[in-house]
Amino acid sequence: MTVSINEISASPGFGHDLPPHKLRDMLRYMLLARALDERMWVLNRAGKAPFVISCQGHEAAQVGAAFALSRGKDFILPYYRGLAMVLVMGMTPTEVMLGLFARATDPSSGGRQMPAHYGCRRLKIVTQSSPVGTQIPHAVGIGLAEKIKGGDAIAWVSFGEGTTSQGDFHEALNLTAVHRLPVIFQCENNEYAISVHQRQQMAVASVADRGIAYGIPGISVDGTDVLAVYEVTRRAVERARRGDGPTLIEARVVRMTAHSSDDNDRTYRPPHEIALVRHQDPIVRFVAQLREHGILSEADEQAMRAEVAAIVDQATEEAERAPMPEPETLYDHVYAPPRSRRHELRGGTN
Amino acid sequence: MTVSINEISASPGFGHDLPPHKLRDMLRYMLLARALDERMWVLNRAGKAPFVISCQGHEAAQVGAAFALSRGKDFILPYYRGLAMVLVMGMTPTEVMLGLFARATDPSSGGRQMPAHYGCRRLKIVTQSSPVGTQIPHAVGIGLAEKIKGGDAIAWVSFGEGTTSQGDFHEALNLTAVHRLPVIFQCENNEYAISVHQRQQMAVASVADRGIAYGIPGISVDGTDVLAVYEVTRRAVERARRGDGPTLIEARVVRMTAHSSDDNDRTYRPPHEIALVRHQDPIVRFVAQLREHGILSEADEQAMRAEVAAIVDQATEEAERAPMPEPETLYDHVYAPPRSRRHELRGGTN
Amino acid sequence: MPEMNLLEAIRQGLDEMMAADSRVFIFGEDVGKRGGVFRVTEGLYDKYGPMRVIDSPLAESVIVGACIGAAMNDMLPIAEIQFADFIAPAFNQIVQEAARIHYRSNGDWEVPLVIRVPYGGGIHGALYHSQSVEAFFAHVPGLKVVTPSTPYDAKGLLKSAIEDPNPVLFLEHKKTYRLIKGFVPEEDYRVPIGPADIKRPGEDLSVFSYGLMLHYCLEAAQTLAAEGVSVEVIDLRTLRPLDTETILASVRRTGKVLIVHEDNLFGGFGGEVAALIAEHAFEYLDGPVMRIGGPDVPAMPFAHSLEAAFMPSPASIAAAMRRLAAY
Amino acid sequence: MPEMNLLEAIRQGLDEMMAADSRVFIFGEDVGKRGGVFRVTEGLYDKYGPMRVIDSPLAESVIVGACIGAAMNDMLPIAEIQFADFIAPAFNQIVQEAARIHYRSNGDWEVPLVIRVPYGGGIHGALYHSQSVEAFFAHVPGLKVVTPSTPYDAKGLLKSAIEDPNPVLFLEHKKTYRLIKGFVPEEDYRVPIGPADIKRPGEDLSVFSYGLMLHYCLEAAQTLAAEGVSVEVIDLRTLRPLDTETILASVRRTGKVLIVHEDNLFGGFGGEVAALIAEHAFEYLDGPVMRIGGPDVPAMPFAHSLEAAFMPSPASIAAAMRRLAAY
Ligand SMILES: Cc1ncc(C[n+]2csc(CCOP(=O)(O)OP(=O)(O)O)c2C)c(N)n1
Ligand SMILES: Cc1ncc(C[n+]2csc(CCOP(=O)(O)OP(=O)(O)O)c2C)c(N)n1
Ligand SMILES: [Mg+2]
Ligand SMILES: [Mg+2]
Repeated sequence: MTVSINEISASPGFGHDLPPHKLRDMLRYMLLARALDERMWVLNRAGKAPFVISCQGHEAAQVGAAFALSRGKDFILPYYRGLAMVLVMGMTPTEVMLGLFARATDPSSGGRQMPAHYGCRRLKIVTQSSPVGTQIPHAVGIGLAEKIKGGDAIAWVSFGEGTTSQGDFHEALNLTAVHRLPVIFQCENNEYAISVHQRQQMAVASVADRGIAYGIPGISVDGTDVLAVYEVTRRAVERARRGDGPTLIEARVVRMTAHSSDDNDRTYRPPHEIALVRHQDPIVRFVAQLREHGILSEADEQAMRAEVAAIVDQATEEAERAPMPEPETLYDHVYAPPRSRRHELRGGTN
Repeated sequence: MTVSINEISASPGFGHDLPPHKLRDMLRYMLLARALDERMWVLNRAGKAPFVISCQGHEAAQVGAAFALSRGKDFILPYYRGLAMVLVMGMTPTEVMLGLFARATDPSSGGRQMPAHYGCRRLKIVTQSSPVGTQIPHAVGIGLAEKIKGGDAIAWVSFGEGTTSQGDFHEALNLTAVHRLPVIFQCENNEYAISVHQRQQMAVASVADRGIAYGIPGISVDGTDVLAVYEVTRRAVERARRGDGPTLIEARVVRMTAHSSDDNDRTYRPPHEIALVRHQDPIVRFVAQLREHGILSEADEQAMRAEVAAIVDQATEEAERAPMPEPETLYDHVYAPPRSRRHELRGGTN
Repeated sequence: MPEMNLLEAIRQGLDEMMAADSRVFIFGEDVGKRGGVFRVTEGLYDKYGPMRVIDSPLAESVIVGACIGAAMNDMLPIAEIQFADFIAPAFNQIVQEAARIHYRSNGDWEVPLVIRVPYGGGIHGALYHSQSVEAFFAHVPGLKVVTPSTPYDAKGLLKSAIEDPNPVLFLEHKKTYRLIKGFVPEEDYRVPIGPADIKRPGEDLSVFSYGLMLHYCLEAAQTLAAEGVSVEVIDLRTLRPLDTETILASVRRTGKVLIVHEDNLFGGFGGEVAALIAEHAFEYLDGPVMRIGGPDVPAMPFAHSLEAAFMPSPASIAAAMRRLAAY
Repeated sequence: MPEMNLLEAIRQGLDEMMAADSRVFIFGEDVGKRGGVFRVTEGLYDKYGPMRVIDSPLAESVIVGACIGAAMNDMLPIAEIQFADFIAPAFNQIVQEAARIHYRSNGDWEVPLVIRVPYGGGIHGALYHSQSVEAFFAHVPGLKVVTPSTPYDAKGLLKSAIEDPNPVLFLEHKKTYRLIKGFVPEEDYRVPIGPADIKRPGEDLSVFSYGLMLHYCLEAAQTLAAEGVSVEVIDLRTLRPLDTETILASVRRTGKVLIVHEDNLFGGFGGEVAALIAEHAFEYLDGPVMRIGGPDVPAMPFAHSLEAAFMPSPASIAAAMRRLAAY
């Protein structure tokens, strides 16, 4: 059931069904995510942002997937490296920076959570926590609800390869398979869980192999190839909407930074590997592809980079100016009030 | 990696390396387990035993495995259907009945646990609880300790197919594979978890398929064929002692009774299936095989059954006569006392 | 008003809510054809079908986790944990997820989830089918914890729990299922989550309890009445949010306190009740704040002799009442 | 006597015990080459190798579960849970297995297991890297729960924990790791599990605390001393089994009680301490049994403004002391 990337690459011409402006849009989101992420590290080094955890190296895996999903309709449960995903889904750079600075108007948590714990009900980005893997059962429950209601939204959930060691991963995939629920599981395999290499994490070469245990198709794809990820996700989306059930996608990515700003990966990662990672940059790769196919001129690229830099500047400034949460708000939202939007019974005789 | 039973049956002549007296011994344990189990139901109906949970239909899977293990050396973690396994490992019928009656001298728990929660340190039967699946990580830890110490004991652990849905199953198998630990996982698949059929439990046909997710060989075997189970377990034991790591064995068995004496399986099991189960009795099958190969005469069988019946009578009487735990003992053994056998530091300079 | 036992009252509550709102569904082990191992959901599978009364795989973490997801996708899920003893695998999903989602999203997301949990002992369930788990969860902000002890309260609180936009742990004492009977109105009603209930008014001492022990306390109060001591018995009913006002008001009147639960004493829920009283009604106290709880052993053993030694009894409760009255 | 911080004292304790007994090994996430995310195990991987300092998969249930198994196969495992907030997936293995194995086997099996757990906030860790979890586990018979607050105690208690034949939850407050320094003897010593420690003797009121808050209490006591109030500060050190005698003896002397912890108040550990006092030292009380705890919100937020609002402070503790002294 494991489908290799070669098979995917053998599909229709470059860009699949995507017109050139969409392809450029993809690149734009990748550049935006990267620029925001890099800025966060700068702010961290400058003592302005206490914590950063990166998307760098994962952008293609997320943008590729995002372009195959239906924004505002499908539910997204992206783990803490999901910056590029939430940008495509509609979170603004300013909103992202409000989270970094823990401002009152941070849409994810109002400054309550660490940065990169995304959530926004309006955008169907489901609130994320820190304990890894807990979001996977939530995605399954969203799919179950959809099946009960007869809807056709999909739940897309992401997590690292280390997280597949958690029991919740197993329980969730198993349940999804039993009911053929519309869920897409994207494992972003960057070979490390903080300092623990995949070899210490599992005895299989590919997370996609884990699908077989549940009767779920497992597909391993080069996650630095945005179009390959787009294509496998598009097929998974089709499958899910048809009612044929879930897909497990392993996107092989690179972690281009330390685990987080609290980590120092030179204590466990060989220097040559750290050097190598730079050569697997998904953005460099996509730029080259677009250039080669005449979809992106040098001038286009420069303009795009300039635009993105300006956006990041503006987002940073806006977010820095925003107010901190008031201390008294500590006590807000412990419980949802009765008679909230979910309260009234619907239908029936009561 | 899934090996079907056909391949196993293609191995050396009947009985493999087992001499006739061992084969008869196997049958004897199966008959003993069955007779004890049946007596428990009689005692339950008579109001003398408040709770029974059966091994009936699982005897071959356990006796086959037990004969491939090294008694007193290997660690056994048998779930609540493991009566035949613990008998082979040295628990006496009287001891089993002491557990049924919750007597003070019950070796498993002194009457503290429900019947069939076996344990006995002397016999290396590791104490079992009711939450399903928790024993699987323990088996892995025993294997890990063995590897650290450089020993060559094996941990054998059993559980039902329903239990493979638990996160602990997944986490345990994964860890075992990473370190190639000497553990044998025996899933006794009787197609039901109380009332929930395997179809509702998982979307795969065989639990053996789950091995692939970890890089563990998964073998499905007819668990009503004692010799087939013996042979796959023997190979798994060899593999583990060689240091090649774990094996996942699915023994396909039948649940010949309701889930327990608190259950009524006619509420969820079709009548024809209940009728059919009787025809898959592993004991009937093994008797026929032994008869066919001239290893067991009709008289042998009669004698064996008579012997077993007498043992069960005696065990029941002895156990019934044994005293109940004294109420004050409620407070014993909450904590192990300091300076117990594990207390003294070993080696080193301290 | 028909009389029924506590189990039937819960079943009726489930049935009426499922009929009233198509978003309500039940998810748990053996809840379908089998109708649950205690028969609480009996008949609902036939009535509402396999997509609203769903047999889950044997995996408590995903039972709760999937219900959280469904709740965030506009459903009103009811998770059943087969025995309280088996809720531990779902601890992460309940405590770190269900309880914190509303808070961590700054009020953006809600988890309208009910987790039904049969708990408690005295039913010969041994170490792993007798446990009380309320202390673990009543400590967790973001959760509500409900412990009905009569059929009327059980049905009324269940409906409130299903309508509540927050995660509610609904604890059903197994021994009360068939033992405790009472009248339940034909018409629709609610018992609100929060308020305690004075099950027996009295003047000399205040006794706080819930679940099975509430009934033992009532029995003991009856005994004491014959001895001329007037005992007020208050059913806490909801442990979180706790009705501190009713508790303190009673203590201010009687000046003497006994708290009773089946769960082991040390670190149990009674400590919180005692602490609130010792801080906020200190000046009214005429005697030590007494507690009765299960013994501090890991769990309730199987053997009759040991189980009996574990369970607080109407007699041991009456004895404590007497000591307190005499203080 | 060398001075060191609490983290170094723990590391030294681990090192010496590993050197002393080949059965001791460490199992947890990133404990190997990385030396743990807090660097507690730094250097041990190089010294003892990959079979005694083992990087586990990212799976807390099997971290604890496998250590239980290893403990039953004659080893002395030390499990590390990376943050207390992530102990929830292991709740089942800790509470239902580790804590109950000795009891359920009628004393036949033992689980000599230490679970090291960095906990607590004030380190800008947000909702999921700041939690206190002691109340959940101190309620569980069969477990021991230890909360050292000084380098001396940390090292001495760690050694006792490793030698204890029972499962011990060893809670290390993250903010004390580098903040709290103290002298630690060169020679081998133990601090026994159980006894509380009077960290500052006093006459007017008794304050009970542990972990980071203990230090805030000492600071506040210092302030009060300048105001002429003599505060006794007792470090509980072990929460289970609790040193009830030392607690009650102090209360009998001072008649006034303040209990302080960082964990949220309702259902927190302080309730048990207050309840014990309100029952067993009632006659000696000269004022309400006061408690200070974290606010009852799901967890400690990230924003500085909110984190500061959450944490009890030396000032808020001193204020409570003043009120109590004036009572
Ligand atoms: C339950 C739990 N345990 C431990 C942690 C600490 N932790 C945070 S991220 C991480 C590694 C995650 O690795 P992986 O799943 O591969 O994702 P990656 O960061 O590599 O993208 C760990 C151990 C956690 N957040 N949750
Ligand atoms: C964690 C947990 N959840 C629920 C139960 C209740 N329960 C006891 S046995 C059982 C079914 C087990 O099925 P399976 O693993 O297939 O074993 P079988 O009884 O069929 O041999 C259930 C749900 C339990 N013991 N533990
Ligand atoms: Mg990773
Ligand atoms: Mg089964």
